[in-house]
Amino acid sequence: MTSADGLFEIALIIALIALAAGQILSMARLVIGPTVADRILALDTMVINALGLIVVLGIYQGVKVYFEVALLVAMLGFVSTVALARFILRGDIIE
Amino acid sequence: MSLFLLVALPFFGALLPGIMNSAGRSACAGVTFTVSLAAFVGLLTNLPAILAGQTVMARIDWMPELGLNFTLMLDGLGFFFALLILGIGMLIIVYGRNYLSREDNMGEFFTYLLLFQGAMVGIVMSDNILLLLVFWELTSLASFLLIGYWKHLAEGRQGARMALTVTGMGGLSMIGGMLILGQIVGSYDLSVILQNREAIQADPMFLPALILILLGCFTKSAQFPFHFWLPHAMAAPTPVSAYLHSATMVKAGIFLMARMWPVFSGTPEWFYLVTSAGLITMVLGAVIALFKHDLKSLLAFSTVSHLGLITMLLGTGTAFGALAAVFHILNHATFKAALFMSAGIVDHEAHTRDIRRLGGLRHLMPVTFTIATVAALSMAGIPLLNGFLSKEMMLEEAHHTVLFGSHWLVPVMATVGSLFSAAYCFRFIGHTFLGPVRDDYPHKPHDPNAGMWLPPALLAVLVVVIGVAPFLVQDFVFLVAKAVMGDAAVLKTKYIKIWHGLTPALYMSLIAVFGGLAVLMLFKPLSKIWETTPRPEAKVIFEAMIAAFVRLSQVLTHPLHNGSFTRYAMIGVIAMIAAGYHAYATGTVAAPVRAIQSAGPVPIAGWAMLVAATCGLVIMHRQRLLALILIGIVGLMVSVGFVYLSAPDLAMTQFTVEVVTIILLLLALNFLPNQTPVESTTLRRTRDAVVSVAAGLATFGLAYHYLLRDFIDPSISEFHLANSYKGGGGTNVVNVILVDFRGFDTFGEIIVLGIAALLIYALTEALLNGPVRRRLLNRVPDQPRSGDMHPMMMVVVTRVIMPVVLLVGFYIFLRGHNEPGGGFIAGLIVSIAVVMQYMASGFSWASARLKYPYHGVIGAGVLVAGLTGIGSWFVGKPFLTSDFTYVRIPPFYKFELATAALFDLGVFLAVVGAVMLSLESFSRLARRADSAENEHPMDIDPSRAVSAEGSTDMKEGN
Amino acid sequence: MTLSTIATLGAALSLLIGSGFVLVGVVGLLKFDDPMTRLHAPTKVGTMGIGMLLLASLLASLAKGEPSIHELLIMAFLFVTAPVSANFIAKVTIHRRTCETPPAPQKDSTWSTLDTPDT
Amino acid sequence: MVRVYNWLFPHPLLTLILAVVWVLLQNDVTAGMVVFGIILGIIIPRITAVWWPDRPKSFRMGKMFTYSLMVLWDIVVSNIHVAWIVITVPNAKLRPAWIVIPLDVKHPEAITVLAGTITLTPGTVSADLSSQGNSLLVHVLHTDDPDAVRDDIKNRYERRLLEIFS
Amino acid sequence: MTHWIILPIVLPAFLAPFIVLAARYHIGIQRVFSVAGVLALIGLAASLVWQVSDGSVIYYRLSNWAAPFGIVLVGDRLSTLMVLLTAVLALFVLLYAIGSDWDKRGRNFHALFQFQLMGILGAFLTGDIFNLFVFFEILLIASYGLMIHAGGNERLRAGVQYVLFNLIGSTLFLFALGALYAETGTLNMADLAVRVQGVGPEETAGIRIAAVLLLLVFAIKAAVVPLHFWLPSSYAEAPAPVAALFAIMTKVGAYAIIRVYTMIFPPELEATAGLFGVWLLPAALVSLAIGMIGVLAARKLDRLIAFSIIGSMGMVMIAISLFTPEGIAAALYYIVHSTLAGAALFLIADLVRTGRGNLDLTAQPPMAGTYMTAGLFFVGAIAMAGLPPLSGFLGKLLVLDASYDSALMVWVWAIVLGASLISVVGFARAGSVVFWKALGTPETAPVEGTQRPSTLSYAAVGGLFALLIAHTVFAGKVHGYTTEIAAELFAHDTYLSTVLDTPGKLSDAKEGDH
Amino acid sequence: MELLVASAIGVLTTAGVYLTLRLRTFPVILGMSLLTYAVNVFLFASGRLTIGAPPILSDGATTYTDPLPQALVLTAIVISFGMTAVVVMISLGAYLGSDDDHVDDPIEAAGSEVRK
Ligand code: NA
Ligand code: NA
Repeated sequence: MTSADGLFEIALIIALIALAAGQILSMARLVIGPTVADRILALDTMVINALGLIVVLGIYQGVKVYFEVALLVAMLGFVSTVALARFILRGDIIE
Repeated sequence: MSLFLLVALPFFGALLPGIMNSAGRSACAGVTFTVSLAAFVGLLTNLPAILAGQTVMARIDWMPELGLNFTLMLDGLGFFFALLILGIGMLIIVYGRNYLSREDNMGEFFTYLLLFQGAMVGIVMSDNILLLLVFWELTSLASFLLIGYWKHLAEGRQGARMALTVTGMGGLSMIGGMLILGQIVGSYDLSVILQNREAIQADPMFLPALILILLGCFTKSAQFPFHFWLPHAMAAPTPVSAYLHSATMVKAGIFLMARMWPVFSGTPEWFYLVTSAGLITMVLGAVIALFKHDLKSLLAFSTVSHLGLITMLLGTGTAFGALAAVFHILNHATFKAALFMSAGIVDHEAHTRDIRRLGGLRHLMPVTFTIATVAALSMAGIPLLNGFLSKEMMLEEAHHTVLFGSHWLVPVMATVGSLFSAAYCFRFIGHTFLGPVRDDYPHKPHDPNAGMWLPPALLAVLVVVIGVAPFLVQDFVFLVAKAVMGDAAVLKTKYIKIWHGLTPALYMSLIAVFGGLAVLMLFKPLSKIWETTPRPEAKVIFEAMIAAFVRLSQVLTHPLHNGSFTRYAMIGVIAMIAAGYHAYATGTVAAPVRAIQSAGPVPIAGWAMLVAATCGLVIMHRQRLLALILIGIVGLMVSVGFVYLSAPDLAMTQFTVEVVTIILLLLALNFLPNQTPVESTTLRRTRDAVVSVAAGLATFGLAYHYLLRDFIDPSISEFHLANSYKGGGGTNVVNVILVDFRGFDTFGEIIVLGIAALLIYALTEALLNGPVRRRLLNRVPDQPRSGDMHPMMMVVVTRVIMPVVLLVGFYIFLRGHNEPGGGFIAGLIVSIAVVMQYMASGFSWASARLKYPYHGVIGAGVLVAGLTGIGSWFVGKPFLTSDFTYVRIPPFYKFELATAALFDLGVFLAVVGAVMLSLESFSRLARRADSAENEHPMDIDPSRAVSAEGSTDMKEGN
Repeated sequence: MTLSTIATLGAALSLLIGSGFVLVGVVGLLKFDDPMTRLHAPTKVGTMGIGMLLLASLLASLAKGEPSIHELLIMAFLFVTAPVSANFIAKVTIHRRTCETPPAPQKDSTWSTLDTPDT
Repeated sequence: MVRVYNWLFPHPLLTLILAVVWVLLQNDVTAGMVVFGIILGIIIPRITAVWWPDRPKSFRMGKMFTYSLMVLWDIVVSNIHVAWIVITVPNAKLRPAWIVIPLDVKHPEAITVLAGTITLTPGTVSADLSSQGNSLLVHVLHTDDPDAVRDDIKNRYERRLLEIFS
Repeated sequence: MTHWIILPIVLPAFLAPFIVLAARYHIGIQRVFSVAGVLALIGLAASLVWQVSDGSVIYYRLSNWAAPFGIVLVGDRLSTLMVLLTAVLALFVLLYAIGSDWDKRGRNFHALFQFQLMGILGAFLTGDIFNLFVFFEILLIASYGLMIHAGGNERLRAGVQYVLFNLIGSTLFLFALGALYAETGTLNMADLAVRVQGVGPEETAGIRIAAVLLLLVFAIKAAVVPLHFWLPSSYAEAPAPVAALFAIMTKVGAYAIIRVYTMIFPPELEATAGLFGVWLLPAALVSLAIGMIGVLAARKLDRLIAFSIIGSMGMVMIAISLFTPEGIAAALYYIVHSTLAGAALFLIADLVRTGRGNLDLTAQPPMAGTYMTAGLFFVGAIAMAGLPPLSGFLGKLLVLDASYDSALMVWVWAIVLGASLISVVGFARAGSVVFWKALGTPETAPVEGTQRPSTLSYAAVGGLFALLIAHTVFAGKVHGYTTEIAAELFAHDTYLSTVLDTPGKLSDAKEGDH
Repeated sequence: MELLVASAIGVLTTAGVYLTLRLRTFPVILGMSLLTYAVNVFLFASGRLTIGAPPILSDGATTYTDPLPQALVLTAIVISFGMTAVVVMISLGAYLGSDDDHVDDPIEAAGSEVRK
């Protein structure tokens, strides 16, 4: 193992911890609120963080097939955010 | 005639009266009579064999494994009873034809009567005790119908139910007794059982069997303390009473005691139980009968009393007692049937049966008077009538019987019983027929037509003939008595004669007759005392008991099944935890064999998130939208967990399902309250929490247990891993399992989805066409609504990414066999892409562009998947057998063509159809009547204003 | 230094930068005291953070000798969808009046979110 | 020939996007993949054509490309800027502001790209559109001079978009 | 390999989407196809029964993978009997639904009906425990649809509870399956039976928990107290033909218990010894008691019948939980009986509803068609209360006889006989109030919407009774057959060897069957 | 790792059961969803836990996680999705008809014929 690999390994672990911490902080915002917009925002942030987490996990575990998962999260993650927001705005999310 | 035919005749005959009903009342009665007559004649054809001392047998196997067979036997006893049943039955039919009025449905009546007749004949001819039980219960049912024949009378309905309840109870306990008996002997055939006296009496189960069977006999024969039902059965039309309570129904219990006499009698248990029950019944019935003012009630209690007499005789267990019993059965049948019919005539003519309103009928109805007097005197035990003969024998037997160590108990009781018996007989004659003619009868009585009096007259003649010339029936009675006793006892003397000399029995008899006269003289004061004496009214007690049982059952049932799902769930969960714990506690646990894998910060953080979101959800579940957000996070964390634990397919599915679920729940929440109010008490919440924690600990323990242990044998999935590529043509083993190894599960799974969608659609339709429609149309939003229904950014972005999403869906679909993905996920992706359009541009705009009938898409999906399965049949392989091949078409790289892909296409279609149909149904509910059909995808579009100056306001019109 | 080493180092750097931005984003999410300002933090910094993480993934696969570019696709999706999410959340804030009331538009009468004929 | 082209490529940009996405998805640039991507790029637009009734008539792809690069650069720069604000500026000293941007672009696509650009560039969020679509409401995280931000947006982004979607 | 055995599953699976696709708006065509499908099912089922009547086992490898790697269908005497019973029941229920126009009162009745059949038949035929779960879900979700068919608020509210309770059940099923797989590493029932033998005495807790959880799942389906609460309201509120069809659903639970606890966890298995004897029989006894007490307590006819179903399942479970060949034979005989009787009673209740508009057990003026309906009710009540001469009585005798050697014999007998009495009283009260008391009640104008039931409705009930009578008359034959089934279940070598020794795709041995 | 997964199952079950015992349909449905998560994870865990070895056959890999439970969980997810949709719809229908979203049906307690 070269020093670059070692560095990379450390960076990976730091990234994972940062992402995990990010999730926890976002969760805190979700719990605190206080407005519903904050909560939706927190969820949205957590989805994107989760995407990051999946990407980094893929690198960390050396598994490429997690790509599809990340792709799906990127592509569809906003749908639930939009749906929740639409619910607040209009009640009917499909009208 | 074959015994089968004999038993079957009344049953098949029972089909006729209903058919003949329209042909007239006489035709109806005629056909019934003919059936009975045919059976009677058929019975008589067996007389020579019976007289020769033979037992006629017939057998058809019914349930040989159980030992329940159609085994019939006709011996003296059976013949005797059959003769009574059919003979008196014919008389009753004639009588009934004349008795019933035009309003009464004669077809129905005679149908029931024949059913009853058949059941009775069946009882007395059964060789198999289980078969006997069948007929036994059938008599209960048929009598229920007969007693309740006048359905408009409350007394009739109550009497019928009471009779059914009491005799039904006896019948059920008899089932127990008979089964025990059969188990002891190893056969349910009477002919075998009767040969096993010693074995039965020595068995420890003898007493239970005896008690259970006697319960059946006592209830049926109205023995104390089950005597109370019989008088209330008098609400039935008189022909029914005359039939059931003289010769048939109530005699069934007596018959059975006689039938089982060889194996039961001679034991102290039998003696004490049967004799004392009979004795008490005899006295009690006689005393009550005296004070009854209703003619039929009087007769009913007299029946109770006489049945007690017979029971007592059987209980003594001596040959002489049995002989007396048999003889009295015969005599009682004759005079009692005649008496009932006479009472019926009086009722029919005078329109009352109340003795207090009668008297002097001797002058108005001489024929009836004669018949009734002969029969009543016989019942009173007056010499030269048949009742005298058997009563003498009874008293003789009583004289010799020592009960509870006392020599005088039985004789004195027997005399008292006879005394009261004489008294009510005299009262029957005196207060009904003698005395001056009154002018206040409800209806002016006169003798009826011959059709009504001939049947009792015939019986009266029998009463006299037997009374005067007992030797005529003596041999027959002996024959029957021998059949009763079998090998259990030997009849020594011939006793049936009118004069025996000055025996104790004669003195007792004299005391009874003159005492009876004296009691009648004192009737008025005695009656006053009787009326003022408080005594339990059986009917009231019975009704109260039943009411109490019903109330008890309601108390047990309704609070328990009170519609509280929360309680049901709670009980269910507790049961699951308890059963699981019991299984665990009674099992063994060895040390773990797998090492714990260490967890880094990421899993711990993920775990913390999951737990936090879950706990947050529990704490804040009352804010429903927030709860949805939190459950979204739980789902997200589970998805990430699946990624971490090497399950990309699961993660993708979980994530996409999560999105669709949130959309779905939001669509529903739109109609539901946004808050959950606080309704449960702290105590209740604490209780729920305790149960929940127990459940959580249980699943935690179970999961942890398995995670640290190995399979007992290597998993079958090793085969899947090894053969997925070779045999399934795919490298994504999960997908190969889904579409190939376990494709059948997937086939089922898409059907579940399809059904879900169909159901949701059907329910939406039902709601939209039902009373809810109005409510939906007038729905007022429960929160302020913003402007801009279809925001521009959303519309533009969704339309841009939709083709791309479709492309990705296609990619995921294609890759599924080798990489994470597959038809299901692709279906969800495509569905979400379409739903995005719905959300962005609205329902009407989007559905105007999506003309696929989702029903069809689901159907097509299921059919495609199914046809792929069937396709394998054509190459001789089982359903869903996959095949695949690699092809090369330049410039493409190697392509895999797999039938599994076709199957997956079916999955894809079904998923798309199902998701879309469901979501569409939900959104259809939300469409209010005034929802404008938007012709543009977005509300605000400055370019429209530029291109077409003027009407740019595309806002919703409300 | 081989290409692989450079890529590895680059990936490590990208990871650190990316996760740094992610952290800054959520810190902003927690720190700011107004819903509208909070909206800035994650939707922006997130793009950069995730972008760098994806770059790291790209470089890492390059380092392993299996070049991969599909990470770009994820980035593209995020770029397209993130503004929509932000737009909707902002609309919610405006609709719920949980922020300072925005000034009136210059050309039109009001903002579309507040343009509610049924209130 | 033109008709054939139009039939094949009702939306050439989309066809291109799809083909590129396909190749990216495969993570493997081979001739086969490209051809297949183009085939899909022809089929899918035909399926989805009903969804875009009023597409902008012209679209300058080259300019869009340079625009994208510029935005990318802006994102990077602003990211650092905003990160700095997040870390250093206390809430009390933060000066958020609403700005109203009167729009000259009229095409929904153009407005959307503008709004998206504004949101993607840290420090600004496009929050709402006016009731007739003629103004864009933008929230700025921290600024002393809202008008300058507005002018910057109009000059730097909207002007270019007007050219792209002409 | 012939495809007979899969046809009962595939046929409705195709028919249902076909009806949805082609005949969504044509009730007449739907009816024709639906009836034709069920007739075909009866034919198929009869042929299956005939094929296994010699004791052989039909076996079908789905996707051609050999057990235990793929899913297999297995037809033995037990499963084919249940298939035949279902198909025959379905015919009369369907005829009733058509005769009474119930199928017109909401969408998709026939499609859901076919799916329901598919689920039930699949559950009987599958040889794979997870596939059993899938078929349970199919039959459940179809039953949800049928239960709320035609809507109405009471029905929907009852439906919510029905669905929710079954969701708990499905969750439990998955827990049980997870535990089972975690312990054994297989899902095929025959393979499970073999592998479970290898559980050593040193660690039995895992397999015991798995076995018990699975039993509870089936007990929910079989409505064993205290897991029966879902039944009364759902059966009472379900449309009559649906409730009648549901009479077979409780039997699915009973079937699964018989199958799993004679084959995988037989009574003689050391690892799971002493697990069910302690409480299953008592629970069954309580079920019988609760059911029949409920009959007495009921204030509406439909709930009365629903409780009688609980009681009859109690009888079935008493016989099963003896876990002796005699007990199983008795249980199977009783299963056939109570399915037919229960179904008929629900249909009769609907005749009453049709005639007088409600099912309250109160005196009301005579209804349209009262005589015919009363007669049918009388027969149905006799059957359900276990009075002679119908098969309920014979079944009761069989159960009592089989329990003679049980340690709880006194309890069994006392409760069976006592419960019979209670049910007799309950049915007599109900019948007397509904049919007899009516004649003493002054006539009023007929309630709006009431009518004389159609001839086809009567014929459907009559058909069920004809079957019941045949079940009585040929009781010896049927019981002989169920005795053979029971013997086969306790000596299941043929089953195991057929399933486990037949090679499939990529098996080492060559395929020998085609 | 095992402890985390097992305790997550336990926590999800606890919350699921608690919400299932609530009085209104919406929380009960949420409770069911949590129970579904719990059981899906449990079923998944029945194949034991493996990190970084997805069941996608590739040339270099020698160990794979157990694919079978994953396939089972997929089936279970799909089925419970259908079930959730159905129960949501039915309870919505029940609510719309009576303006009452209690899961308990107390009318029945009063003797079942009161409900008219
Ligand atoms: Na709401
Ligand atoms: Na920005």
